[in-house]
This record gives sequence, structure tokens and C-alpha cells, in this order.
Amino acid sequence: MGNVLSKDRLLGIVKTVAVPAVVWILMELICRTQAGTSVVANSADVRTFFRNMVSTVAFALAISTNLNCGRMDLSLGAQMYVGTIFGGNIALALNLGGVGVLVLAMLIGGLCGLICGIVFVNLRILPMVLGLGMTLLFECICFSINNQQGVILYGKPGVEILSNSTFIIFVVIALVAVAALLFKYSRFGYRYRAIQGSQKLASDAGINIFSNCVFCYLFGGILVACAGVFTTMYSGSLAPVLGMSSNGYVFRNMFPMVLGAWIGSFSHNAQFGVAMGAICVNLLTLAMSKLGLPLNVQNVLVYSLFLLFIIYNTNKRKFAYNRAKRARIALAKQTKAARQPA
Amino acid sequence: MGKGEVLVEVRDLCKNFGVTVALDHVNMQIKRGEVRGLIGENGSGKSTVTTIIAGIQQATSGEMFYKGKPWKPQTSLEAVKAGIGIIVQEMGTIPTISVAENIFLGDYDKFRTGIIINRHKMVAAAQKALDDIGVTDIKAGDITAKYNMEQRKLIEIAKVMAHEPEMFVVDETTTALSESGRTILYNLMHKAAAEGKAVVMISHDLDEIMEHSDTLTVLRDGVIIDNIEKKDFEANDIKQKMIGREVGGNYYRVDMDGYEEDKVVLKADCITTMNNLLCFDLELHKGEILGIGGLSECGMHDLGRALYGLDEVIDGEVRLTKNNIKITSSEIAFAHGMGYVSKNRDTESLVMNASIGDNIASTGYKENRGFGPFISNKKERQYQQLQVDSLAIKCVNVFQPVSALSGGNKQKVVFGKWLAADSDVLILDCPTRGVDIGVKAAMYQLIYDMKKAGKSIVLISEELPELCGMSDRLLIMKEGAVTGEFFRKEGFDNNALIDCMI
Amino acid sequence: MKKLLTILLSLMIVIGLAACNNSGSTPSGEGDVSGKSYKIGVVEVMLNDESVIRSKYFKEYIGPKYNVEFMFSEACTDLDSVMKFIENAAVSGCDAILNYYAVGANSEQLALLCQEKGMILVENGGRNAANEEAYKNYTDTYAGGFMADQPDTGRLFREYLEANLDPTVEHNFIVGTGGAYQGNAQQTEISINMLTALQDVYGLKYDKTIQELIESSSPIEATNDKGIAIYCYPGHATAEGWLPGLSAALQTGTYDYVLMSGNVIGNIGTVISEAEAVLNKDITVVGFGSFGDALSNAMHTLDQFGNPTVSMSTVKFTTLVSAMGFAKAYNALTGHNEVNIDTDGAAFTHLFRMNAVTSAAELDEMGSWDKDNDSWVADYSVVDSFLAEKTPGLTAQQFQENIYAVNYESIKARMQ
Amino acid sequence: MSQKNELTHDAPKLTLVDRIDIIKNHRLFPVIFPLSMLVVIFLIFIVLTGGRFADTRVLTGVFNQSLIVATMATAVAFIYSTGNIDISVGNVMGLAACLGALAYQVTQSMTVMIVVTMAVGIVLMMFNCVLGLVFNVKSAMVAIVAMSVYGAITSVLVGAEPIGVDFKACKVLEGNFRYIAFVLYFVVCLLAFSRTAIGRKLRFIGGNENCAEQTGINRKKAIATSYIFAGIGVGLAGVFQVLRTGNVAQTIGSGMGMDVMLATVLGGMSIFGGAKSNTFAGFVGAVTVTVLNTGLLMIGVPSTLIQGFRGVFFLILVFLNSERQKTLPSRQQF
Repeated sequence: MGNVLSKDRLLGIVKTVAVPAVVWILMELICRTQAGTSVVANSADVRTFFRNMVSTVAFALAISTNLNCGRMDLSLGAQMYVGTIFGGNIALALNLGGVGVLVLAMLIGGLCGLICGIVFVNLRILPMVLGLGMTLLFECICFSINNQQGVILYGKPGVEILSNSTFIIFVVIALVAVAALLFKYSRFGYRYRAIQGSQKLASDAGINIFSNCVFCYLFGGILVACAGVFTTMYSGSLAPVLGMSSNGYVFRNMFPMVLGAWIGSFSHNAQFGVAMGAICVNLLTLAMSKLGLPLNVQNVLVYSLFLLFIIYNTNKRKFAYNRAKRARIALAKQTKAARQPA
Repeated sequence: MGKGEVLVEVRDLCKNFGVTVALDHVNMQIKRGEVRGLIGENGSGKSTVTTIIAGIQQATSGEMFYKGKPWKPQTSLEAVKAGIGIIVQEMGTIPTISVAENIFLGDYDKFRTGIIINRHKMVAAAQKALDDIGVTDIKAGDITAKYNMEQRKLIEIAKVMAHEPEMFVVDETTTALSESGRTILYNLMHKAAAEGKAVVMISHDLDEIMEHSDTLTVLRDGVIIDNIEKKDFEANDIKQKMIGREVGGNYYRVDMDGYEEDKVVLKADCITTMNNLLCFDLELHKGEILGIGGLSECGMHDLGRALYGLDEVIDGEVRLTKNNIKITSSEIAFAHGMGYVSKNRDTESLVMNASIGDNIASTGYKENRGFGPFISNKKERQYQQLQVDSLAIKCVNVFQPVSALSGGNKQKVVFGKWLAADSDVLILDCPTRGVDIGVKAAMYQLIYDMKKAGKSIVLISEELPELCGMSDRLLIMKEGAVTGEFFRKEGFDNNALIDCMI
Repeated sequence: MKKLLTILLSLMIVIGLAACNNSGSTPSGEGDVSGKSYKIGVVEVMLNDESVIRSKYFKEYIGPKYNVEFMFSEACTDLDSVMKFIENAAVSGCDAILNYYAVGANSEQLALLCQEKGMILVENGGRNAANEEAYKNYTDTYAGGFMADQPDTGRLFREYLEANLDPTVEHNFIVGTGGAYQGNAQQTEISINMLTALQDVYGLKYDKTIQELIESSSPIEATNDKGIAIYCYPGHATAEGWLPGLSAALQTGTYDYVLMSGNVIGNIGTVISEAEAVLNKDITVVGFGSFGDALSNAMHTLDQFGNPTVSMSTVKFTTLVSAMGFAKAYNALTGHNEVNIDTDGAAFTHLFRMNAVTSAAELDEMGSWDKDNDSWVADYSVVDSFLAEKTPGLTAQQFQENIYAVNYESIKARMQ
Repeated sequence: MSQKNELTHDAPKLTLVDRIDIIKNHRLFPVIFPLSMLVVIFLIFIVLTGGRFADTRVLTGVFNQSLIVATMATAVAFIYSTGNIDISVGNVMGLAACLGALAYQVTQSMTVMIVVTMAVGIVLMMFNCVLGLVFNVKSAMVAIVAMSVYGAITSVLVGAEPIGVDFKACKVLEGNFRYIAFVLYFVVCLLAFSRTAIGRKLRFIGGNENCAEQTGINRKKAIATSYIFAGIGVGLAGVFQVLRTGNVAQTIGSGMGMDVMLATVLGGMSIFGGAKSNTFAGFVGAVTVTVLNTGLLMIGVPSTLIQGFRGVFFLILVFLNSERQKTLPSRQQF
């Protein structure tokens, strides 16, 4: 019994890891033949890859935190800006170094998430609508306070650690582990799943659905700020934006999130799945940049793939259904034939 | 601990929902060692009082005492921990989580070491809880969605029993259970009572409640009408107390009217669906009430859906003989004069937050057209008002949202919608489920009137008396096939019917 | 709870509004009381360091002195939002519009709109085929444009490249064309300047026209007769995939000069230094920037070879450019429209010269100038020299000369 | 005893909250509330600007500026009423306008431009719809993808220079044509939505899909109809956009999907759809947003803060206009 289970589980893990592996091989082949280079050719590529991956993992996890409960938080992008810009600047001013930037940004991001969550459980308007309003508000705050200045991380003393591959891997593992621990094994996670299934029943059973939800928002805020720090580390600086353009980050990270949910379903570990999904999407992005494709074409390609994937994902049951249907029709014909002579 | 000792006492309990009074100064004592039956029409307050005791909702005013001490639970978990459990009427399990998580819903702390919940410990404890109530075919580690509705109800029972309650409430649970499940539940109830615990049982089924309860409390409009000891149980008396007026012993039809046996209106020719039905044949005649009965999983509900084009018919065909129309979708079925009342009233038959009028008018978009494609306000208003008046739907006006109505009135709106549509063929799937006796009688009259008007009706029901009372012809199904056909003119033999079911 | 929340949120608004009314300084009577007061609407394209300085300069420095009120737009990214702002400015009582969203094709339309609303229009841009109509036919309300002196900017790049390129070593270039493919006027100008400078320095000839090269939305190799690899790379640093693309190009090891037309100096540092580390090769960055933290940071941060991340950047003094725009509008408003008219009767385009910064020291010196009310490059004396009201007999050409007179040396002398 | 049942007898005294609830539950509340809020905001601005806000120039300006978003918001109401969401309408409009402008450049005919823009608008919306209906992809997901893909295509098609349409020719059409077209479309939508089976069916589907199916409503047909109506509106908005600006730039329509959603919700439409849906929510919302923008600018609020005010107003209004549930709202479509 135990043996069978672990075999299943092993197979699941293998499948989970196989997806990014297949994507990597595919991208490698395309790059080798078309551009003559490897997808990940040198240490700079490795670093780029890891850095983008940690941002994607963090952001995608943040989206899934609320989305899995039917809450689409559009303000995550704006929270990222507030967290990164304020946290980063405060940490730099206090000379706290790279880890300080990360921690402070996550703190402020968490604060934004917390505010968003508290407003949500009190107003109880649709999460997507709330997200719109909060985006407007957060962007405005981010822009107006601090005189429209963003945060510059490039060349600042002590932030090199944020570019260190080992550190980044550590962060990725820590994020996935903490998220998995929280959502899979902790009491919070058990409650979260119950609420996910039915708010009313969970609430009747004495689970505080409101504090659980606020915590989700809090966690989301922390994660996006983490994503923001690594994004900024790569792009050197982050300038505040207006006009809901911060939403772009949310849409952009939907693909790794949805892909991750699918991959994660093999091994029943959504968080690990999101990490794998992030790897896939980042390999794709990296490969496209190696090929020197125009940005618009890259955009169209990525989103078309996204579309194809969701089409597959929503329709995969149809194949099994059709197979079962054919079998059943055959059975019906048989039964009919058997009846006729009688 | 002794039997007869008062375990729970409620004094002057009141509960208002806005302006509606649900409980009006209710006093009640629940004693150890007894099975207390609660009976009353929909909205009489029987579920309200028990849910307040069990902490699911709070009273507007009044006091409660539990084991002699004041009792004011804020959550059901608090009540459960203190020893009061409730098996609720609605689905009380969450399908997306494991059976074990459902059994210990919200009560995870005892399996916690550090911040980690010990899943193995929880599954083992849950498995034990299932074993304790005598359920062996459910694995506690599985996801709940794997199990059917009846099994999920058993999981709920295990959940309540796992906390070893001093008192537990069984709220309309048996309707969801098959014979074996009921046996399990009845045994648990009587065993608990024998051990000096208290059991409260709520049911619409008079026979059931008379058989299994020791004392019976009758509620009407939030007021306790009477407490009756087992020796004084008398069906007609109880009914009268429930409704507040004299009712005849039988509210079914009494006639022996026939139907046009040679005129088939709807014909299912060797239909097969993905679930349950395999090469199923059926003929419905003009003016016929065709009863279809069986256990809930026998495929009769699927049959209803398939006939109306809701479930895909993958082989064979359903045809309306009048225009020789093949029914492949509900759109076609509706367009050619068919109607369907689902057994899931709130989730399928009504738009809850739409008004009564909108719900009724939904079948009349075509008829109510005035000029060109535009719907005439006047015609539509008449269409709605006619049904509201003739069915005596209790409401302020037709603009009131359906969600504010009681169960019986909701069902009246559903009927009104189809009456207005003047459908020739009606498929009624459990039309009287969760409806109180008064409305039930009205429904039966309507069904009979429709028959008289030459309509053909498929009546699918899990209640045998209803089927026997109303059908011209009765088909009993088992595992997707007809196991018995009975005719009104020949009289229905209950034992023969049950034999065909099991 | 519900009521409390509503009240709280409403309070936020009220307090916010009150705060705004206090901060929104109205021109007080302390300046020259020359009678009439004016209101000018400013269409901003991007809200950045430049717009912050401009806003401060206009509101705190120019406003009180010349009795002018200013009103700023949100970031206008399309013509529709520009038109909305102009319409709102008109009903808010504006007399002139300073438009930084200048796309040639829109000029005539905006000129017409402003004419209908009875407002003066000044645009950040120059005369070209697309806006010929506006320059010719709307001179009574269209006060012309102001822009960088293109050939001069090209000269700055050329001089820098000539001085620094080692003719014995083969050099290859990445030219970031930025938003040129989307019609961004400034980035188009600078991209052209850069490509022309390369042409001049090497005496090469591109296989395609420069216009074709900069308008390509996909990366394109600017093949030429001298066999020098020049990679035109379009896009903004904020777009997803732009940085990885740049990184990929750098890591081919081909290129050692990066010329950037867009203001991306704050964004490319990491990519450059990582490429340098991998290839162990110095990569020189030449770009365009504005005074501020980003440029200062890039100039001060040394790479592993001891060179600043950005070796050379052209810069402009925001207040000088802003003062030009203001002066053109003010001249038109005060009845001195002749200053905005060219000899051929069309509206005049006034030009300013950029400065090249090649070291942190230089940057620090200039950067300290245009910072606050006591250090503006375009102080009252400069602005007065642009205004016909204050400088009697001012002509369009004289105005232009006065702009050129504000250069590195003259400012330095003044600041000391 | 039986009298206990009657509401009048023994009824508890109504608290303020109860009274508010009664008002909020009134069937016309979702219609009247946003309108009255618009009037209130309007009056506040008239007071704050010392009457300048009531100027006809301001009013026509407000109407002109809200026209494009209003048209699209009216259009998406059809989609929202079934519980679907489409935030890609901005980019659909952009691409439609772009192709329309290209058609104009080829033919130099305004009519061709209008026809092409409208047609492309309808075709693209139908494409979104087909992805949802045939492949069962959630409409919000389709929209996210469509938004990016259409945006990228527009950007490639437009290139460096905006695609110009003779703005003088536009100007001729801009005034009356726009008003007539908008009013026509608005009235048709209003009638179709509230007075024909089309709107009833859509609301019914939004209220309960299962019930709608059992009442013989073909969900796919109805939703396809809703996308066609939406497509017409979006195409029309594209035409208005071209007429207003006289050219099509790369960024056309980007981010407008969000503005449209904001306006629709502000006007009192629920993203859940269902019984309380209406078509003029979009118009009211679009006008409210414009009034806010114009008014705040006129009373001298710095442009960088206007967005923040918009956010707070938005949250307050939506909050006041929505029913507060016992549990937290969530939505599988998001």
C-alpha cells in the first residue's frame, strides 16, 4: 500500500519536473538551430534566468493566493510598486544592504496587502472591482509621496547579494517552501482549503474567513514586493507609474500561474508547480530574446501559447469524455442488438 | 446523568429576520434519554430553534441553558466542543477537501504539532469515527468529491458523532439517505438515547417521525403549538396542529380517470446517456400522469433530464410525436411545448435575486411580444399577475425578489412559470421536495388540473405515497432500467413496488 | 462599521481636497504688477524628474514673478487625452497651452482646437512636413515649437566618438533606437544623430536609409560598406523582454559600444556590467539622460575596468527648455507674437543646445545648478531676455541668440 | 394566533439600518443611486468652482470626452449582464480603429473607414466570444490574452507615424454624426436590453445559467448576441476615436478596457451580471468619471492626485451601491 502510494508520488514528481525539462530541451533545440547559441549560455544568462524566475515565482504565487479563492487582486502590481519603492528607499537610506532592501520592501508590500485585505473584508465589494480602486489609490500614493522618484538599486552599496545566484536560489526555495508549508501543511492552509471549498460551511464551523482572507492579501503583498525587488535589481531602477499600468504585471504573471497550477496538479503541490511554471515561461522568454525577436512578436507568441494552453487545459477532459462516449455508444448498440432477437 | 434530566432548556427565545418573526417566545426543554421530534410546516421555526441551540445563528432575545448553566454559543464549533452537534439539512460537507478534513472541519488544533498539522493522525482519527458509526466503504484520506450525496451525508453524521455529543440534532437528514443509511442513523439515535444522551429529530415525514421519536413538539409560525407523548401520537391530529386547520387524511387525487392510451405524445426510443440510462424506452400518453419512482440513484433524475434534452442522449432518440420533433436540447424541448421542473429548486429552477415577475415571465418572451420584437409591458404584467393571483403566491408585489420567499412560495413561482407557458408535456422532478403540506396539497391539485386539461406529466419522485397517490401509471426504476410497471386502475401494491426498487 | 468606513473614506477626500487647496499656490502680488494675469496649461507626456523640476520652476519661480498660473496634465499618452486636457484647460480659464506631447501629425488639429478655444499653442518639437500647415496657417495662435538643435547634438556624439574610438581596434555598436519606431520625437532625433555620427566618423554608408533603420520595430542589423556591426535595437526598458534581448545581444561578444537614445541609463547598468564580467571586455555606454539620480548614479558607479557605467551622456537644462516654451507663450499672450514668426511668415522654431557630460565631476557640477529656486539655469535675467515685454525690440532671431547665449561657460560664470 | 404572521402586527421598530436596507433593496435603487450621485458630485463642483462648472462649454466638453468610454461601457453591459467579463474592449477598439484608418488611407473614403472599423470591431468581439463558447475558456482569460495580442498587432500595424485620417473630414462628421450615432446606438441598446427578449435572456443567464437553460434559453446563442451588440458598440467607439483624433497612434485603446470597466461599475452595474443589470450604467459611469476629472482639475487639484481621488470616489460609490454580503464576495470567473 505504502509502496504504491510512493510510486504514484514519485511518478507525479517526475512528471512535474519533466515539463520544464521538455520546454528546456525544446528551447535549446530552437536556439541552437536558429540562433546558434544555447538558451543559457553563460553565467550572466544563469543569473538573468534566476533573477527573472524568482520574480515570476513570487508574483505568480501572490496571484494564486487570492485567485484560488475566487479573488482576482488587480492591485498586486501597484502594491509591488509601493513596497519596492518605499521599502527600497528606506533600506538604502538606512544603509541596510541587499537583504535589508528585500526585507523592508516585503514589509511595506505586506502592509499594502494588509490594507487592501482589511478594506476588502469591510467593504465586501467584488475583489476585481476593489483591485481597480486600490490600484488607483496605491499608484497615486506611490507617485505623489517621494516626489515622483522611484528607487535605484544599480550600483548601490551592499545590494550585490541580490544578484548572487546562490542567494536567489535560496530565496526561491524559501518562498516555495514557506508557501507550501503555509498552504499545504499549516492550520492556516487547512482553513484556507476549507474556505476555498465553501465559505459558508467553513464559517459555520468556526473558521474566521475574514482573518484568513486578510492574511491571504498580506501574504500576496509580501510576495509581490519580493518580486519587485528582484525585478528592480535586474532593471536597475523602478519608476512609479500612473493610469493603472501596474496591472500589466498581474496579467503578465497569469501564464506562469495557470501553467504552474497544471504542472502542480501532477504532484499535488501547487506551489512547487508554480515554480516549475515560472521556469518554463522564463525559458521561453530567454529563448525568444536569444532569437532577437521583436518585442511585439514575443508578446503575441507568449500570449498565443498561453491561449493554446488554457484551451487545452479547459478541454482536456473532453478527450476522455469522448472516449467514454464512444465506448458507451458501442455498449448501447450491443445491448440493442442483444435485445432485438429476444 | 440520569434519564429524563433536562439537558437543554430554552426560555422566551425570539428570532427576527428583519421584519419577519421566525421564533416568537419559544420555551422548550430537551431531556436526556429521549428522541425529541420537531415537526411543523416550512418556516415554522423548527430549524431556527435548533440552529440557535447549535450556535449556527444567534437569537434576537431570550435565554438558553445547557446542563443548568447559561448557554450562548457564538459559533457551531463552540457548541460542538461543548457537546452539541447538528446534522444540517443542506449539504454540510465541502467537496474539495478530504473526508478527514471535513470530519474535523475547523477543529484542526488537536492534530497540530508546531505549525504543522499531522495529516496521518487526522486521517486515522477520521477513519475511526467512520468505523464507529458503522460506515466502512468510505476512506478518510480520499477527497470528498469522490463520494455521492448519500455518502457525504454519512460523513456529516460521522463528523457530528466524532465529537461524542451529549445532544445532537438530525435536521431533515433522512431524505438524502437510502434505506441502509437511514438504518445507520436510526440506530445511532436510539443508541444515544439509550446512553442518556439527547436527540432532536426534525422531519417532514410524519410516519418516520412518529416511529422514531419519543416526544413530538409541533411548531407553527414560530410558536410551539403542542408537545405530544408517543402514546398520544395520531397522524391527523398532528397534521391539524401543524397547519392550524382541518385537513383530510388524503390530499392526493381520488379519482380513477384514465388517459388516452393510444395517443403517445412523447417517446423515448432506446435512449442511452453517459450515466445510468442504457437503451431505455418510454412512452408518455396524452393526459397521463406517469409516475417514476425508485431509489435516488436509480437513474430516474437522469431520465427526466434526458427527456428534456438537458443530458446528452448519445444513442437512441427522444421524440415529440405531435410534430415528430427530435429533442436534442432544452431549447427545442421548450420551443415545442415541454416544461421541466428540476429537483434542485434554488439552484436550477429559479433566478434567486430576480423578481417573482421576471421569473414567471421568463417563459413568455415570445407570447408577450407587442409590437415587433418588443415585449409589451401590459401583456407581460398580466402574464405575471395571473399566476401570482391564481396560485395565491404570498408576496408584496411581483417586483419582490424570489429569494425573499419561503420554500413553498418559491415552488409556486416555479409552477406559475410553467403554468403560464401552458406546456403540453411537463416533467416534474420531485416537485414537492421541501414543501409543506399546505402547498403540497395545492400542487397536487394543480397537477391533477393539468391532467384534466389534457396535458401529459412525468412525475419523478422519491416519495412512494405521492407516486401512488398521483400516477396513472407508475414505473419503478433500478440501476437505470425499469423493473416494474404498475397501473392506477389495477391499484398499487406498496410491497410489490418496494420489491422492484431494491 | 459600514457607516464608519464611509465616513472615514469621505474624510480622506475632504482632507485631501483641503490639502490640495492649500498647496495649490496661486500667484500672489509679489511679482511685477504688470496688470493682466495669465494661465497656462502644460501637457506632460511622462511624469519624471524633468516634469518635477518643471512644475516646481513654473509654479514657484515663474508664476509669482510674471503673474502666471500653471495647470499640469496627467501623463498624456495619446492624442485623445491631450485633447481632453486642452478642452478642460480651456474651460478652466487657460490662455495658452504648452504641449510636450508633440507628434507632427497632430499639430494642425491641436492648433485648430486651440484656435477655436482662443488659446495660444506652443509645442515641444520642430517644423516638419507633417505639421507644415500648423506652422504656416495658424500663426496668430500657433506660437511655434522649441526643440534641441539636432545637428549640434549630432556633433556632440561625433566629437566624443572621434576622440575616443581607437581606429586601430575594431569597434561594433548597439544603437538603442528606443521609441523612434513609435514616433517618439526626441528619441527619433537622437537616434538619427547617433547613426549620422557613426556615418561621419567612419565615413561609412548604410545599406538602408537611416529613417528605415530607426523606424524598424524589430531589431535590425545596420549593414554598411565598411563591415562594422551596428545593431539597431528598438524598444523601452520597461517592456518585458527588452532587457533580456539587450543582454543576449551583448553576450554575443560582438559589441563594445552601446549608444542609447532613450532615457534608459538607469535601467541598463546591471545588464552591461554582467556582460562585461562574462566577456571580460569593457563596454562603453553613450546615451542621453536628464539630470537626476539615475544619471548621477550611472556616472558614479564604476565597472570592473574602472570606467563609469555611462561614459558620455548628452544632457539638457530643464529650466532653460521650459523657459523657452514659457517665453514663447508669454510673448504671444502679451501681444508680441512677432517674436514667434520666422522670416518666411511661418511660426518660428527655437532651438537649444545640449551639453555633453563625460565625467562624474562634470555631472556633479552641472547637476548642482538646475536644482532649486536659487540655482535655476534659467533665472529671471535669462527669462527676461526671452521676453519682448522686458527686452524691447526683441526679434525671433534675437531670441534665438539669447538662448544660445545660455551655455556652459555663461552659466558657470553666473553660478560662481 | 394566526395574526402573528402578519407584518403589521407586533413588528419590531425599524432601525435606521433596516430603513436603508429597504431603500437599497428597492428595484429602482441601482438605477437611481448612481444617477443621484452624479448629480450630487455635479452640484458640489458647481459650488466649488463658483458656478463655472455649469457653463455650457464645460457640459458639452464633459459629454464629448465621455462619449467614447460611454459607448464602450454601454456595449460591455451586454457582456457583463451574463456574468462574463471582457477587459480587452479597449484594444479591440484600437485594432478596429487602426484597420479602419488604414482602409481610409487606401480608399480615402470616410464611409469605408466607418464600415471597416465597425466590421473589425464586431469580428474581433466575435472571436473573443467563440474562444469562450467553443473552447469554454473563461471570458476574463480570453480578454487578458486578447488585450495583449490585439495591442501588439495594432502596434506593428501603426508603426512610427500615426496613421492619419484627414482630420478636417473628421471634423465635418465629428459633431452631428457622432451625436446621432451614439444616441441611436444607445436607444437601440436600451430598447433591446429592457424591452426585448434579448436583454431578458441575457439577464436571466446572468442570474442563473442552469435555470436559463431549463427555460429553453440557448446560452450560446444569447451570449453570441451579446458579443455582437458589444462589437457594434466597440466598433462605433473606434469610429468615434478616429473622428475625434484624426489619426491612430500605436497606443490607441491601451488601458481603456480598465477605464470602461471602471465606468460600468461606477454606473451601478454588477460584474456578476444578473437581474439588476442595465445598459445605461455605462453612460452614467463614464459621465461621472469625466465630471470628476474635469471638476477636480478645475478646482486646482494637482494632476498627480486626481487618480487617487478617482480611486477613493470609486470605492465609496461602489460600496454604497452594493449589497454587503455575510460572506466575502468571490467569483470563479474572477
